[in-house]
Amino acid sequence: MWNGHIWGMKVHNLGVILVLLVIGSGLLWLLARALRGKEVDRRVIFAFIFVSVAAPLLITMTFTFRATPIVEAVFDKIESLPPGSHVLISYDFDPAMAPEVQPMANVLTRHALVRNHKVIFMCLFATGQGQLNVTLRDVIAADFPDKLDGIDYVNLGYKAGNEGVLNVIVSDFKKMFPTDVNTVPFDSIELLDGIKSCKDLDLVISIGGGLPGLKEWILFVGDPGGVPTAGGVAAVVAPQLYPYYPRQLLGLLGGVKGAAEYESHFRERYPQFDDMPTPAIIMMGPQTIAHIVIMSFIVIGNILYFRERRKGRRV
Amino acid sequence: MRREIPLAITIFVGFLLIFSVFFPPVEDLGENFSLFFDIIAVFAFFLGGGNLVRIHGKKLLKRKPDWAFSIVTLVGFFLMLAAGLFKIGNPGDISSNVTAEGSLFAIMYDNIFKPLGATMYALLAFFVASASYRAFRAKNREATILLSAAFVILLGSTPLGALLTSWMPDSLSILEIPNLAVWILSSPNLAGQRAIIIGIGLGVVSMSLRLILGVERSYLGDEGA
Amino acid sequence: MRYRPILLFLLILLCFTTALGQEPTDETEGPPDTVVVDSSLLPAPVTNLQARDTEDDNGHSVTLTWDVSTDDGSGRDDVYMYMIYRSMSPEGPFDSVGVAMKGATEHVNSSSKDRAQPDFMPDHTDYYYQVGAVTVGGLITRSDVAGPVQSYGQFFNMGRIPVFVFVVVFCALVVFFVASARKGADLYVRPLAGIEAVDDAIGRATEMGRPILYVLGLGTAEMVATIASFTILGRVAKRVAEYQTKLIVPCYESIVMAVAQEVVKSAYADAGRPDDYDEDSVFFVTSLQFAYVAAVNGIMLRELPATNVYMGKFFAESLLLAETGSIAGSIQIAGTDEIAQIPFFIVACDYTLIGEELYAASAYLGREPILLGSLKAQDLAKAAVVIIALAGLIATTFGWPGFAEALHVEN
Amino acid sequence: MSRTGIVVFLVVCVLFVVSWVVKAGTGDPEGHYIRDGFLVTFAAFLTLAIMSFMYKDNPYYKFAEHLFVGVSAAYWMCLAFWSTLVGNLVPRISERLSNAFMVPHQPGEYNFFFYIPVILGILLLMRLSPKGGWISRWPLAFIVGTTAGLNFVRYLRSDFINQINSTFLPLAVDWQGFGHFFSNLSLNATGQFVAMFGNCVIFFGVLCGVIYFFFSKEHTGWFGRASRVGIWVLMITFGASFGYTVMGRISLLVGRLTFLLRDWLGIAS
Repeated sequence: MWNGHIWGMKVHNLGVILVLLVIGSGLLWLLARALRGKEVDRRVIFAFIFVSVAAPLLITMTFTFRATPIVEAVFDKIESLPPGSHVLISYDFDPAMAPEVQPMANVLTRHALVRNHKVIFMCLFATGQGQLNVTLRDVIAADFPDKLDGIDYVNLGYKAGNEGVLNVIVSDFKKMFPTDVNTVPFDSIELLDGIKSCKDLDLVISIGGGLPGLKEWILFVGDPGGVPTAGGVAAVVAPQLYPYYPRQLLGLLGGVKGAAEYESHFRERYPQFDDMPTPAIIMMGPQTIAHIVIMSFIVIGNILYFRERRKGRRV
Repeated sequence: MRREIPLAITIFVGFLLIFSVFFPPVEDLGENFSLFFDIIAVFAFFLGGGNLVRIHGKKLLKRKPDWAFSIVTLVGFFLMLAAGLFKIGNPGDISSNVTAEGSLFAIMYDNIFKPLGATMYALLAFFVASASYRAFRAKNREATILLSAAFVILLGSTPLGALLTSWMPDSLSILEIPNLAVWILSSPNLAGQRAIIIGIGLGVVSMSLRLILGVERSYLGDEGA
Repeated sequence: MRYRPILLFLLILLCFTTALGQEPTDETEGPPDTVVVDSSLLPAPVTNLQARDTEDDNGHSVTLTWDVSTDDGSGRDDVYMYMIYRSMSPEGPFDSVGVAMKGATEHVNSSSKDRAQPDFMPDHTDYYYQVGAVTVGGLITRSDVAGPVQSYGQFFNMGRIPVFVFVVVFCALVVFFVASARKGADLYVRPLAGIEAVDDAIGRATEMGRPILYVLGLGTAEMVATIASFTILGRVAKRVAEYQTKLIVPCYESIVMAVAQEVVKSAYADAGRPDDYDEDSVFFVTSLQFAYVAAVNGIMLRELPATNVYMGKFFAESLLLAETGSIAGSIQIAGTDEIAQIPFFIVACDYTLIGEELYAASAYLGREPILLGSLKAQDLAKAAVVIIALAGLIATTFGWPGFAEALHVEN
Repeated sequence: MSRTGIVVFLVVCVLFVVSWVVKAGTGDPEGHYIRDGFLVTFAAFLTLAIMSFMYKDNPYYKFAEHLFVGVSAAYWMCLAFWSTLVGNLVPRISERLSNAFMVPHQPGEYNFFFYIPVILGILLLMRLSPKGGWISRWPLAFIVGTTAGLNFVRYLRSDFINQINSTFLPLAVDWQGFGHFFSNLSLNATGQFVAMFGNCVIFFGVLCGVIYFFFSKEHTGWFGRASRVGIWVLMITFGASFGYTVMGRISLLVGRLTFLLRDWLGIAS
């Protein structure tokens, strides 16, 4: 990033101030219009959102995060399992959801591998395979070049059938996955020795946000098989999963905020990963600005509404 | 006969699967039938694909409005189909993964599919904003409750929320906005979710029973009951 | 106390000799150095090993229980897992059939039920089990042999009795109410604003001369929400046929498309206008969420439907559809059982059926005694929820855990 | 096409070519730099084409939309073919076919059952013939019957019984005097009042919410009041979900803009 000095002031800060100034004055202008009872065109709102998300990306703004208990529960579970435990991570999302949940998948994989767990990857979304390759490339190939396919991790790939797949693997893995994604037969994969069904796993993590997702993992695997289940989901479905916590669901990463908390926590505990990519933490900058803009819009909308109602009463 | 046989199939299979839950000798039926589904669904793809080609072919031949764009659809469809079925450009042999890197299929996935899907999804950010502006208005008590809950949660997910109420003493920490947001998510939100889940659970059970008993026949094309 | 492990080892060796007969050393598998290793490093074996048939299953499975090794969690604390061995005779040879984690006291050894599979385990056949405690250093001490034990299937899964009771009670309720409805008892059903709005909306479309867009959502044909939506589609199509308005039904799934075609076709026939049915009005778009949305959004802005009806399973696309619909100036009626999407429909649409209301709509429209009877049974089950919850509340508050346990459902 | 339409089209074409050339020029000279330059440019073009929908419907959006529909429809067909037909069906019904597709054959004594879905699948295709359409309802009946049977018990068990079970929360707490009770209004376990209040809200919230969903009783009197409280609880739920979701939606836009600004234009870090 360009980071020079102008009039003794750091351009970085000047940029921040400039952005805030533009957005702030724009909102004031809208407020003034609202007080005069003028509605705003939809495209103006769109423009505001565009600016408030794009600007913080150009001028990086970051905040630090403290892990909430529900996120910490996942971290502590991975931390407390003895090395060599079998952890299954299922990629139940597509590229469209990726910006929100891929950081979770990456940091969870990194955590599981640094603890020397054996990681089993699979996907319930056909398009999850592409996302899985991202993790294999960005996390395993980049930071754990000594980890071997088939010994330290295995990629079982995608099977169609949504919860039908879960219904089968809860009692028999091989039936659904006769081979891994590279057509290595199930029985000759060293890592899967002694793994017959999901019941033999020490932890199941589903990363997703659609259907099938974490909820299906709980209903079809966690609950009937008694397997500890955790997950990371898009913010939109997170409130839906609270009913399962903590009885049926061990812990949960909800949206980018959950991911950012996990990244912060992980980096604190493992300083050797201090310079690892933290997409979720970076993403929280635009979040903050955009949230404020949206809240302002709610306020402005209501001012307009009350003005109109008063006018209506007077007539 | 045209009506009775499908109904008989539904009734028979439905009861069989209910029993399979309680009687271990037939407990595997559920998983096997799930496998069957996928296989049937693959055959259905022919129906869908055929319909798509027919609709767009017709549009093209009759020169209906926007017919030129139907060419785009058809070319995209057949190109992707060929790339996938024949594994064009796939570095491996026939047993390799269809989405293997380097194949035409993967290239089209990464450069057409991915940007289009992700952008379409990203439009939601704009629509969330326009919906909050347009529809979050305190018209009545219900709307006001909805609006306030949303507002507190929004505030709670920004550092602003913490800033606004940081002056609160520790003993009143529940009233700090981030905590209040968590409380709303974990208490009243939980209650609402649970009420809906219980209702939906019962609704599904009841609808399933209606299907198994052959009263609900809309899926067979019978209107109404 | 340094001699205790050695004594223990001798004791174990004694056990092995008794259990395994003539050649104890030959039976001990694993790395050969375990035999000649410093005996003081061997872990204590598990004790009290018992094997029995696994309950509530279809056989081919044996459950083992034991008390953990004294070197697991206490003592030297170097046991990190247990190996499970199985044999068809008490003398062996024993094969490894699974592992259990440190601290575990139970293992279910379930094998294939399929004769053609290599790990097939026949029922009603004697088996013998051993559990080996494994240290971090790879040393194994095996326990006494447990057995003989036979696996066999049960006819009924006792762990699911609470569910079974619910199933029976619920079925009985439905049958009872259906019978009483048939006898002519009047069953009240609360009006649903969303459903009542449908008729007005169709009238509006006719007046404006604009089409009606019906979206069945992303569900597959067997999903309850989609099935409920078919019923509502039937009703809408019938009205549309009567008013001679245009209907557009873009489908997300092939089977859903096939069914929707049948539904609309027979609705036109019922309305007495089979010839007006346009087979291109129900068509397949694509089975990818956002491609589907892109296409439907395009249809909305090009055809400008007077009314959009969204009924079925919806995911992230709910708001994309509903906001685009509002740009196009359409009246919008929605209904879904996908909890995460209800808020968006509530905010952006004119009428919304919340969760269960969508299913009830089909009973409401059908108005047949059996449908209404099932609705009544559903309500009674809800009343039961209220009562059980109150009872459970009292029980938990006064600390009687028995109540919640009675309702607990195993696997 | 109008005059502005042509001008815009020409501008888009020029920008496309410029981007292609620049991207190819800055690409890895060892690799497929011409192809990669084109692909990145094309992806960016599609991204912008979809975004242009925010302004109004236009030919670029139409192009992206139609392309998306065609490509995605085929995508699913291919995946289903390879993963389900070749992956799950072929190994179970034919050794020769398994060898042809190079997938491990899975013999089993119950494999003949796998002809059932094949037959049902073929019956489904009977729709295409004008006379045999009615047979296509059989597989449908099979699918619906199976799901209804599975759902019937599953929902009763997981969504219904287990959810009620989790509602049993102790309303009372260990009484340690008034001072202690109110002293700590915090979210953690020491805040007794908060814990108890939360449990009360959950309990009565669920109760009133369930009452709102009563269909066969008129919502009047105390029943009506409870149902009204129920709808308020539902509104809080919906508001909370909405508010919470905003975060996810913004992230998606961040992801897309990152692509445009960093991967395509190369101006953000």
